[in-house]
Amino acid sequence: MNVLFLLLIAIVLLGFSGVPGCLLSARSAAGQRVATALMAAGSLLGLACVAGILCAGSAPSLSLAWGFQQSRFAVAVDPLSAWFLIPVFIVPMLGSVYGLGYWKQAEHPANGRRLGLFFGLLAAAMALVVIARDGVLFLIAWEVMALAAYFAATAEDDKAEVRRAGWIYLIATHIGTLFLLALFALWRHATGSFALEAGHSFPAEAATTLFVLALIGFGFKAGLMPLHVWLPGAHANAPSHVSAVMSGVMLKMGVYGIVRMTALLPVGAVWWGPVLLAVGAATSVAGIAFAIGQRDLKRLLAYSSIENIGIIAMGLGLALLGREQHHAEWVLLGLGGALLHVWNHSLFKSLLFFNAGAVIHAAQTRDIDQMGGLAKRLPRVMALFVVGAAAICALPPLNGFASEWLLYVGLFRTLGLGGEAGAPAVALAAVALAMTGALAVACFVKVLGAVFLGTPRSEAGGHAHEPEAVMLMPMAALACGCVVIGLFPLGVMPLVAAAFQTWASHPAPLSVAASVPLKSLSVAGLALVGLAAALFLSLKLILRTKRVRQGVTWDCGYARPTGRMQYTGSSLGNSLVELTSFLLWPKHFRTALRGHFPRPSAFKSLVPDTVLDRLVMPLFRTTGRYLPKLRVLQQGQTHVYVLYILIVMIVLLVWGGMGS
Amino acid sequence: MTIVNLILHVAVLLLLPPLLLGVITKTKAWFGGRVGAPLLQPYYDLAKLLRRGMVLSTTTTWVFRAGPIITLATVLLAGLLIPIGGFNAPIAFTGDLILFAYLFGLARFFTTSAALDTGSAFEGMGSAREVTFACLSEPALFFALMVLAKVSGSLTLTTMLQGPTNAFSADVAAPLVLISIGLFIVLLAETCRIPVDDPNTHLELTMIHEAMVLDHSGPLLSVILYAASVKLLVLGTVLLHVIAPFEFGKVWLDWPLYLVEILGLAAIIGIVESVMARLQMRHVPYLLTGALLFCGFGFILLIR
Amino acid sequence: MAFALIFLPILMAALSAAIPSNHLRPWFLPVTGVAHLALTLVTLASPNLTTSAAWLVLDPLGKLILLVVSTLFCASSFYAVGYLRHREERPNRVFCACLMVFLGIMSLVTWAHHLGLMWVAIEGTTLVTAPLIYFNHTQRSIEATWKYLLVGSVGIALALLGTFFLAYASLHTGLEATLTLEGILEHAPKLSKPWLHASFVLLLVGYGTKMGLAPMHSWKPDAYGEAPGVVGAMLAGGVTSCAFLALLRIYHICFAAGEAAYVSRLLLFMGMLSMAVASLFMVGQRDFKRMLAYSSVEHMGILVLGLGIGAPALYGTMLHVVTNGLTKGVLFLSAGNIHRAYGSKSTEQVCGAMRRLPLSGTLFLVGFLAITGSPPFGPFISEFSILNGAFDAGRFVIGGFFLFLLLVVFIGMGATVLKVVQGRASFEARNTPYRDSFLTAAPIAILMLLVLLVGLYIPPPLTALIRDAVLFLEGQP
Amino acid sequence: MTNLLNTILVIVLMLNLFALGTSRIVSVIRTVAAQGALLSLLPLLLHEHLTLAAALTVVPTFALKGIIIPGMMIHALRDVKIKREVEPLIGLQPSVILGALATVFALLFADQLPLTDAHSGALIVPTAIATVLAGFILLTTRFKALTQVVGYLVLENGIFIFGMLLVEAMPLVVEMGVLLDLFVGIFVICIIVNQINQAFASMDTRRLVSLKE
Repeated sequence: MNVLFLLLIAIVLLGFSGVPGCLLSARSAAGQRVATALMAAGSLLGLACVAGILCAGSAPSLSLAWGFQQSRFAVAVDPLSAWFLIPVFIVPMLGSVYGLGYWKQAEHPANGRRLGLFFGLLAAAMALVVIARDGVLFLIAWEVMALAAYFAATAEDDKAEVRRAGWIYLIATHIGTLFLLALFALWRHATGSFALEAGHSFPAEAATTLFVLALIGFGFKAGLMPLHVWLPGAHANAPSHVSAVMSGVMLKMGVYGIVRMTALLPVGAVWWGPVLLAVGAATSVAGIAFAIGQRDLKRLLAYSSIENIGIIAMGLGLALLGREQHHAEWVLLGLGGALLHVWNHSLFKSLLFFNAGAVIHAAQTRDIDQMGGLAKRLPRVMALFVVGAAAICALPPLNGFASEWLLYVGLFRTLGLGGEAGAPAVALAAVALAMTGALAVACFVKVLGAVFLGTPRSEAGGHAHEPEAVMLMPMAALACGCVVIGLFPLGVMPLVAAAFQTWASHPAPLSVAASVPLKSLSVAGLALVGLAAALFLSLKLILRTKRVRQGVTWDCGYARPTGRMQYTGSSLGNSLVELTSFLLWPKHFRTALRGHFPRPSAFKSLVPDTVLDRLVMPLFRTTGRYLPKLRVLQQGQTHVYVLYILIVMIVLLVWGGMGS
Repeated sequence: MTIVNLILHVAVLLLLPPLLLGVITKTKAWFGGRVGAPLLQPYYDLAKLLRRGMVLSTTTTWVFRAGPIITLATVLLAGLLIPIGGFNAPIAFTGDLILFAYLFGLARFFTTSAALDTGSAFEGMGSAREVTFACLSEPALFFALMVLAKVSGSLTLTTMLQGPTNAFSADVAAPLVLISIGLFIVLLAETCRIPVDDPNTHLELTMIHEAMVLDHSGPLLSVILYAASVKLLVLGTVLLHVIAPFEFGKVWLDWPLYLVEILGLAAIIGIVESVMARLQMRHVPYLLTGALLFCGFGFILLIR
Repeated sequence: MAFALIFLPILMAALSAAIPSNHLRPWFLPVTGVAHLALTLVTLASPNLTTSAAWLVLDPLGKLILLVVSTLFCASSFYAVGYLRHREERPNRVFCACLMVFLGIMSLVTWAHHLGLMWVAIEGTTLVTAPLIYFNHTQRSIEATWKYLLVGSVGIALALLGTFFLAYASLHTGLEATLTLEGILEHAPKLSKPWLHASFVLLLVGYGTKMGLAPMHSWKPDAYGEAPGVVGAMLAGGVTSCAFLALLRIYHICFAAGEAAYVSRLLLFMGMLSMAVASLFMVGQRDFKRMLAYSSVEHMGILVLGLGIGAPALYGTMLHVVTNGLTKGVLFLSAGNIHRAYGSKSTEQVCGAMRRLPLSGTLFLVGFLAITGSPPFGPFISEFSILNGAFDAGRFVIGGFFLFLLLVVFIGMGATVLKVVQGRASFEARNTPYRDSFLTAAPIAILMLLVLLVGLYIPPPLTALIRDAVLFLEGQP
Repeated sequence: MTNLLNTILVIVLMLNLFALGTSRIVSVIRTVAAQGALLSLLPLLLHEHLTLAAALTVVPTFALKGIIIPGMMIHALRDVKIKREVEPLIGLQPSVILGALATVFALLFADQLPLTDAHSGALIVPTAIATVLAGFILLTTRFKALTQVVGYLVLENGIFIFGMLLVEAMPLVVEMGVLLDLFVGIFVICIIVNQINQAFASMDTRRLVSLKE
């Protein structure tokens, strides 16, 4: 019995998890429970299969004939696939559990069943994408994934903004798909079949074309700048557990595509790596800069996803460069950092979106500047959020730091230490990474402070309440993941080595552990934790004998402080927004103060997406305005229509020529 | 021998820092023509604060208390990562320089959060400035680290900092000079000294660090002050390794040498503080950008 | 067998015209449809039934088109019963009769191996469909019918002239003039080139008018827009396929005459032009039935383009005839339901169809995704094969342009479709009497399932049929 | 024989121009009727010896083109108020000139197409093309539904002329098919024309522009 059949069964379970619900009434919670149970069953089965495959160290594959020319139903699981399968099975499962509390069927009779259906379909399609080894199968799985995500994200399609965001997403993903059509058609043209197997040799320009097509086609899904236009809106307007899956896993499918194609293509031109590095660096810095400017909590998280994708892209770029210049260590560290960051991001970004869901549920708004003081109401959520935020800022000793650390070391290696050859210019990426880190800290301090700390800025925040257990448990699980990977990154390195072998098509000459002392990193991390704990205890001891009084915050003698006097998130980020205004082009709305007794004045600032709102949208609007001018060609005059026939006949006769 | 060094290292790291503050204030007083507080005044202050009780704002949560603690923990760990005097750091491994840099990030994260926890607008301003300026000083620091790594051919702080024996060979001298200027500015910014920030003023609107700790009192405040001084020592030591890489290789000579150097650095800082005025807040980014450029040029110069 | 397939519907038409009951008459349609489909399948299954007379031969191409037409009619006939239920107030004698005669004539087209006979049949389709378009007897429907007839007749007249040219092309080379396919193919290489070229242009323009290639497509949006959904489905899936079959015949002859290069140049031009014009007119289209008409123009363009690319793309083109026909059925029938429910076909009034008509609305949306070539639906496979063909033929620019136009179409069509299906229906729209019934929804769902099936797994018999058709075109039966 | 044939064909060309030149709808119809009647005699000239087949072709053609269809049109015209084609898209003179140009073009174009010896020298092909073009001109420059139908009729006449080249070689069935088809086509169109007339109380196709982009 091939383990792949089990895996396919698991995928089918995921895919059909929402179906029973559709047969039940619109308000029965049973359907949702069944869906979650099926998701859990499928995911656990899938994880078991992956674990089995990894332990056996085998790479099972399966190939059946089906209806299309030069195409087979071919699936396989190699370490790369396994690596990406694991988040695919974990996050959606947690998401559906979270959904039990967040999107109760009884409260959403209009779209609950539909959401459940497409949520499962999305998970299944992503799993299929990762194991597909045939162009057509891949495309089918890919598009099912994209469409399922669309329908899940536009669950509330009675809201105009949701429709708009969904439409932009749909266009973007379709453009991506068309590029992939070209990609696989060319692949077939070059290799003679749709089978996605390595070891073909291409003419240089063919390989380059394929690489560029893959970069653009998958870049749209992954959200590389400037192809990210769909991302913020879609993530902001989707239900939070859908956003979590989209951001945590679906973006990684784009990454997977790039990884897979680069693995399939032979060692390419020298500029591939640097290009990817540059794009990644730009994406990460710009992404986080935009994130700081946002007021919408989920838009902010979406932009930070773009940033993380940029970091992953840097890792891949380094790996490509290393492969091209035969520096196994660069490949190892770049690829390892990128892959590990794929996992890490799916952990902490899902965690953060779950948090955001709980917060929005409590505060009834997505506007950060309306929140505040939620720490008192949602202490557990806040604690989990701190973990997620610290992790996404790559702060030690959490998982984000582990992956970025690998990447840093890899980038520093390109300096060419100890006389070995290097590409020092590449190391500049490390500086971009550092800047990203600093900006990320600013960004998430802003969120933490404006959302959870201080005092409530609005009524709704006043009587928010802690979410129920089904919503907290998934968050807790993800937070544990962040901590464990952060403290013991060495544990996952064997998988990285295996993935390296698949990608570079030769075993890793040296293990990651040999290349970088991950053990010492764990030691340092534990030391830090120990130190902090010790200090905490000693402070407790000291304070036990002291008397601790409660009082109002010192406000420089101001008599009656109110919540609205606090520093808002926007003002917190403002100085940075101004610093990067050449990139962000923030919009300010202020009413000037006039006279001795000026009327009440207001100030508002927002950061629109430069690419979407200043480039793409105007372009679409203009074309939309001028294309209809062609309608004059069809004014309903029959004789004009007949004239067209005459003209085209004469043109064809003359242009075609008599050829006698 | 290493045991002795280890003990000395920890002892210096734990005990010396407040003295630096003392030296700085003494220098400033001397410039101001005053007698000034005794050199050991900071120790007395810390002791006094530890004995006091404290006031907690009703709006605060555990984050408020976690801020100082974690800051102290991080700077102490950072202190264990760098070599003090001529001796290896207690914790040294390839890539520890990145951990070193990110420990300050962690500290920043919690300090600023703790400040925001009070819900006071002034502390908000303080945090905003802190995180903003860090976005410029962090890349500068990384440029400097890259230069050191390239020069020393190692990714371990110990080797990197003790490395530049050939520091005065022509091809690396210029970069090292440039980054040491940059590092000095970063040092001033990170430890909130004039011209970036003034640790003595209490005009909230114009401050960075002091604005963030307005509400901390008693033991917590003492932790904060102590942590700040440790940070000063750590960064100062790094700077010293770059600008004055002298060593005799003998314990009984190198430790005193180090003490002289670090106190001298403190004195220099004191002088700077005395002769300069604090910059306008909106000019600080230019200064830090300058630091960034110094370090950047140093790097470019090195790899060209 | 030919006579059975051709005259059974006509006979049924006569019967249905005979009986008085406006309520029972529609049931003749499904009966005819099922019987015809059954006969068709029998014919396809048994090779010895494919020759009924010298001029009536069912070759693989004919089989393919016959299958599409018969399937589509069978599904539409059940839908028609449901539709006419809602239109009890209108006498439907002419409607039912014409619909069935229409089926008979289309069968004749697929069987005809004599170009003259085929031409007569296609002209016949024009005439019997006129009353169908005129079903509503409104001023708009008169206008649509008038344009359909006049433009169509002019086109068909040119086709006749082209046919004569072709005959003369054989006559000129001293052979006896013939219009039987075998006769011409036999001497194809000897045909006089100038006459052949001229006749090809005339036939391309003539039958292109029936297919609705731009810029001869002008009647299409009017006719499709005003005709009942079921008629639109039969026009877009049936007539166009028949006209395309006619074009295939000519292509076949020119291919055999070694004129492939000349032919493909014109075909590529017309295909690109049609796709471009269609996509431009789709952008910002408010009337969703007219939008479907333009989508039909676009897909005729794709077919012609595939033909123009030549041998590598023929498989995809043949497959696309099937997938396009079926998907168009889904779209027009569901659009008909939505039109009925809202009493309007403008996106200003129509929105929230997925809530108002869960079945029809969803099917309309899915149909849109299918027709724009999203996996895993049938049209994706066919369009993708055409793209592969283009690349194999070394026409990379054409391939890229093809993809770009597909994108424009997707954007233009999607904007309209999403306006229709998403959102909340207005109060009065929610209170119109129309509801999805089994008869008006099930046939669409079945067609949709077929489209999906073709996308996921093409049944071997179909593959074989298409392969035969391709081989037949390439002249190696 | 060929001379007689050519004379007839020249007359046909003249009739085209006349049809283009006159404004009274009735006279246009009459002109086309005459043209049709004249054409229906062609088979007799083309066949060396008069066959039954040829006769069979002639009679219905004459009936259709000469009598029935014009009759229907005049019948349709009877209950319309307007009697003349008010301002065509381009004036009468220009359309005549256009017709002349079309004839020239036809002559030039016909040279591209090689003829069998049997037909060489005959003006059949140019006349056919010229007539087709004349039909197109009528269709594109006139606004009255009826006039456009007449244009269509002229178009068909042109095709019929070309059919003469094949009349002996081709099986009769096609000819019959053509005529039948032409008859039915015009028949249906006339019905619609009547409908238009009732619905719009006019035959001006410029009123039929409610369906457009």
